[in-house]
Amino acid sequence: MSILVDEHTRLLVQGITGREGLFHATQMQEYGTNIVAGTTPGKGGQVVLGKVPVFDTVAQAVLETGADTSVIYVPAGGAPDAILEAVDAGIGTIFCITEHIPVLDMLKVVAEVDARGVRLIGPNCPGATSPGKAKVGIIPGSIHLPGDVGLVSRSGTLTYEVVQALTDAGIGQSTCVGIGGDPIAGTNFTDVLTLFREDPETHAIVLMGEIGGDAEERAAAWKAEHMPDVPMVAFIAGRSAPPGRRMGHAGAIISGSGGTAEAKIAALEAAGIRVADTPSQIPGMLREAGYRA
Amino acid sequence: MSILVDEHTRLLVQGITGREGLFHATQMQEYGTNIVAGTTPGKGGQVVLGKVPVFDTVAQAVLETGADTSVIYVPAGGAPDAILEAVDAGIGTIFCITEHIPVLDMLKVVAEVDARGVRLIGPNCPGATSPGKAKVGIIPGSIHLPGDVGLVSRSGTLTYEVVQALTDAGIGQSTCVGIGGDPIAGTNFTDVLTLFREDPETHAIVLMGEIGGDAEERAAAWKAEHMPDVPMVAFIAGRSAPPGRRMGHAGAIISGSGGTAEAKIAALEAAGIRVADTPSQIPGMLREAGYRA
Amino acid sequence: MKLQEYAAKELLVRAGLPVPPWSVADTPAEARSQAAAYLAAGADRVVIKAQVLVGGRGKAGGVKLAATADEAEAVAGAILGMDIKGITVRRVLVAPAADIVREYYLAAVLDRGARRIRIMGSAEGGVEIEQVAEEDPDAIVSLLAHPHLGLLDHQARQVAFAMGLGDRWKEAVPVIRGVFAAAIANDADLVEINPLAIVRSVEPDGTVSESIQALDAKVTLDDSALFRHPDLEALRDLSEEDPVDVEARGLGLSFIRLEGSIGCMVNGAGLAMATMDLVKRAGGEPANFLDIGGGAKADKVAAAMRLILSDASVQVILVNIFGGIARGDEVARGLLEARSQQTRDVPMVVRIVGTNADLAARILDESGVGIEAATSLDAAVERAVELARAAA
Amino acid sequence: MKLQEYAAKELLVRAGLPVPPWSVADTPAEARSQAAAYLAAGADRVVIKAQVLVGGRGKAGGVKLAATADEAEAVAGAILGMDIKGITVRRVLVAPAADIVREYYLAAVLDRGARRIRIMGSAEGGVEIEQVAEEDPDAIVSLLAHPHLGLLDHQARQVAFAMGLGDRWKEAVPVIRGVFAAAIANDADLVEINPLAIVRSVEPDGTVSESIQALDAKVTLDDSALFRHPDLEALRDLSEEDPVDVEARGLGLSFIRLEGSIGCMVNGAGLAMATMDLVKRAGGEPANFLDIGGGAKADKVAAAMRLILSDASVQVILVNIFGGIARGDEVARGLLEARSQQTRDVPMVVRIVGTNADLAARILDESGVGIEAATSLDAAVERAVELARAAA
Repeated sequence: MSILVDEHTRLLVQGITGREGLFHATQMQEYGTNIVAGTTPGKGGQVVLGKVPVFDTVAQAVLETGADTSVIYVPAGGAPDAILEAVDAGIGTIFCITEHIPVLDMLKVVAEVDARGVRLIGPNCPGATSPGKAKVGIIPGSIHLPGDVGLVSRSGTLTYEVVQALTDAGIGQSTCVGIGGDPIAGTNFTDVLTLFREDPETHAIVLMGEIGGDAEERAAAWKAEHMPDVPMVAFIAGRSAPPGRRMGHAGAIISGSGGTAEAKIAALEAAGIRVADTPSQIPGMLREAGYRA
Repeated sequence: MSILVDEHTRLLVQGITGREGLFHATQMQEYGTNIVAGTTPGKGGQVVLGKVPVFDTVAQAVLETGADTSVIYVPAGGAPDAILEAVDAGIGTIFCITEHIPVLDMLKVVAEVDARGVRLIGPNCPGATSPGKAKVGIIPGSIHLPGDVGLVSRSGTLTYEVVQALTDAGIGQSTCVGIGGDPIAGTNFTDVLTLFREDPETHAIVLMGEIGGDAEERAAAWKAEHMPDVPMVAFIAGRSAPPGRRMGHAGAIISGSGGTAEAKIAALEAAGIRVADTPSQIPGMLREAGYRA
Repeated sequence: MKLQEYAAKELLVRAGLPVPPWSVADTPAEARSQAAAYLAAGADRVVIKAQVLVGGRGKAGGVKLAATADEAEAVAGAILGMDIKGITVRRVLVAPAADIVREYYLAAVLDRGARRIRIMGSAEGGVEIEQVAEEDPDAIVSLLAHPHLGLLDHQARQVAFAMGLGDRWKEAVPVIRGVFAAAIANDADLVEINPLAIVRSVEPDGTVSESIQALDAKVTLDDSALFRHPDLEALRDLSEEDPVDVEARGLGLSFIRLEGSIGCMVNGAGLAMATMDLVKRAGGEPANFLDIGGGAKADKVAAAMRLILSDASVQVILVNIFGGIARGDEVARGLLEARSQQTRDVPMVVRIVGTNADLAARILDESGVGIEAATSLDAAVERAVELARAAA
Repeated sequence: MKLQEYAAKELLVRAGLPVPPWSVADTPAEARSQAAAYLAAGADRVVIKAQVLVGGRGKAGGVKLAATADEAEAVAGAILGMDIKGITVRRVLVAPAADIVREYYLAAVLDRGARRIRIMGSAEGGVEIEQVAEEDPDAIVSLLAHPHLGLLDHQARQVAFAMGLGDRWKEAVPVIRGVFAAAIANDADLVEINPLAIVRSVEPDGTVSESIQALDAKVTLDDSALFRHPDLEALRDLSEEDPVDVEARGLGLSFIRLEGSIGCMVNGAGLAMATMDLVKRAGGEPANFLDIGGGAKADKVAAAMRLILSDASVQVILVNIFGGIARGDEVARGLLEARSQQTRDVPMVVRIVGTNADLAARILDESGVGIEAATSLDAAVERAVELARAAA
């Protein structure tokens, strides 16, 4: 098994005829992901990637192809509506890759997404890969190895770094999930940990956090309570960040006493989770935490 | 038993220091209703009706008195907010007596009320009385007789007319509920029938409908399916209304083919429900339908 | 409150919707000069449309084309004063006739069951939507706007594509959103454009272009929300209303004049309708619907009584009050006040029960005025019908 | 984007909030004339406040009172040019000093955990709210606005009463709603008024009145939403920003200048922070934070490189690219372009993995330019630190 995406995923790509959408749709299809449809208003009736039908609306795409998961490559101005379009059409799991969506727009979107019981990952996230089964988003497929370590991260390329480190060490992954670094996101660390706990094929966890907010602290507390025996290693980016300066992600602001790397590391260690100093330490620390591939 | 209100009700009166609020609060208290608090912003700290504390906010009132039900006598401009204030404060059952609330305001309010799992009766409704236990709203207390007939009505004074007819005929009521005649209401006929079905002390039903909308038709179908054996009599006001003219209630518009008295009567009779020509026929028809007090 | 087409179009324009020019004429001469202007500006023909708040004016001969100013004047003369379903036409709309390529239907309407605003669109425009709904329901696309977020962009796109406007969806989407926006901005229960049309126009230089235009409009406003749109009250067409209705509205009474001889004064709309139903069942004809409302005071009752009596065909008055918020004694005092000012001797049957009914009975009794009292609704109705028959 | 006090106050005024008059001075002479005007208009004293985007300016001596124009000029002269936590004061705000009866705290702030806008109020104003939260948490009232319906009237009343503004709640409610409205209207993550104060004023005729006034303001805008507020970009205070930061923003790069000697160019904010962390851990000091973003093209990479090199203290450049959306070959080409224009000889350690990393390696290899390649992040960091040490 795995979480969020797998070989049964019927993927819809929203914005499939755009530059980003088409490039990544190609990559996903090459990885073996089952892309059943794409949408771009006004381009309905086209076929891309050899066999993928394009629809004007998500409702039509779902009706005709049974798509159950969508990934969004729509510019920030249209992305909130694209998420809601997927919700209204009955999509159950939505990945929003788009970055720079205004926070106030996301407040409304997540309220609606939650009310409708839909899973949204992102926005501003790299997506998720269940190695050997499906990849949805923009994580390079080549760095993965199938296995039983679940990875969840707020970052993009830092995720790749760690996946590569795991794969190089011969440690495979069940699913790697990038939840995105925006201040308002559909899915947080705890949500993903909850999914991993239910997955019988995930036997260890790697969590990649960063400064800002308190999602890592909450995840640490939840892990200690709900899955105390699962080996877990974490990493927090931003130890060297000067207080009060933004580091690209809106999420990475240190405000007041909370949200510092020190506070997060302390909370994780208090929950019995080892925190690596460098990504390259993670495979070794996983084994020290009791993980056996 | 009874539905919605009874001797355990801890009632809050919103707008208790206003002319209408104070008049009806007095009537309710005299009937024996347990009024635990009132609210009027800026009048916090006062005491009315001998012992009822007034608060500035519903949140304070609930915190200090444990009110679980509220009745609203706030003018139309402030009534939507008053409903939401009760919802936010954790009130479980809200009666809104206020009339002339704009429809668009109510669309937002009912969406929120539903999302929060709160019961709203009204707006523009006369309230509910469980004879001998409690009365909430504006229905005159003197016309009731405790018993086992449940009454639900879209009208105000027409409700009183029928209650009086039942009482005069020696037929007592478990609970009489006026759901209000506005186009958008918190609770519809079917909702109240569902409550009556769960009430072991309600053994027969009287439903007072009127022209406009299709709530009576839906209630008829529901009754036929879910409580076929319960004696029930209905009345539809507006048989003589000329098509296309409003008759006071915004609800009483005949639009197109639907919503006419004929269509409603046909639907009720098709569901095995007898429809009275006059309010005074109702007690006799209840007995003919198998009701025994 | 229903708006005339010309007022409805004004609201569409305010919401940014494309509506061809129009003007309103109260006389054939006005219609003539307006038509002349449109024809001079390049219109092939003009359309003259009766402004009445009932459906089916086209079939009734209330919509005609004219190719010249003379013809426009003649057509307007024929339509003005025409009776359409009991309404006298007092005003016509004049507009250049559109060169219609295709007709569509588009509306935003309050869905009471769903408790949302519903957007409906169809490629089958220009006919009654009820007929389309019956004959070809699949030809209608219909969806519910979000109660908080409104009509979302993707919903507007979905409607546009389903209406068959896919090849001009970027033009259609603002129109669809505009119809919803017009409903929200004006607290309307209904904003209907039928037909919405693709219209062909030829520029002076011979260029032919096509665009979406709203050629007709129906708008119904929520009366309870008029207080926050004081400007919309000015769009009400008083010319079509009974002056008595206008006066009643001023008094805060809900009053509708009907054809019969039994004046009815009741508190509560449901009880008022039921009272009228009983009158009819007993063989009488109600002269009006009148709900005096909840907390009616004596002066309001007296004013209501004067309204009823202003109708010469009223032969008897039936008062049915079930006191709740309304108090019987207040009503009784109002009746006596009205009676004292009454110039015409009309018998009155009064039934007052509920709050302060005893006091009311005493007041009426002690007055010595010949008011017949009844305790049951059935008896009151029966007596009123009997008196009306006697007077006829 | 953080706004200076004077810009934040401008947004409050636009939202209808009561703010006493103020002006902005860049020189002591300007401050003098502004102060003179306020004093002439009846102010007892004026307050001169350093305009800097860091907290604690009061304790640092950046806020002073003056009773005369001379004194105002002297005080402004002392504050202008002052260094407050590394920021040079280039501008002061001048305002009549308020006669404060009582101070409160009021803010609308994005609550990331709750995913709502939170309204916070307190009768303990004028001090840091974090201190109140720690010492007397019950003194803070805090509630979440509805994501769709916004801050409801009853919520504003609840805040007003809980803040102890019950006896003037009708005045306080619009202020509380206004703070929320200002956050929504401007896409602000934070709108903070501290202190909000009841201020006493004396009219020329001797009448004393009290009213609620916003005496200070902090506003932080959502950078992702600036595109829909083009007017707000004008409120940005460029004088306080590093010109390099300004240039980076123009290029769409996320860049922050720091104190060290190792220039960092990384794709992705998380990886960029992690790279800096590793540099520091290895004993080096990063000279900057730089995220070149997802789809960075060669010309953007070259521009980023020029930015890094514009800092004379940079002794070595560390490039760490994990290709995903970004393609290694594009980055490599950008590096070569930058190298070709480079006037200063700074060693470069480059690690490119992921999408098109092979191609990137070949491009760099074939270029013959002395760029050190590294395959592991740890090795790259170690080498960069080593080179920086050698250069020091």
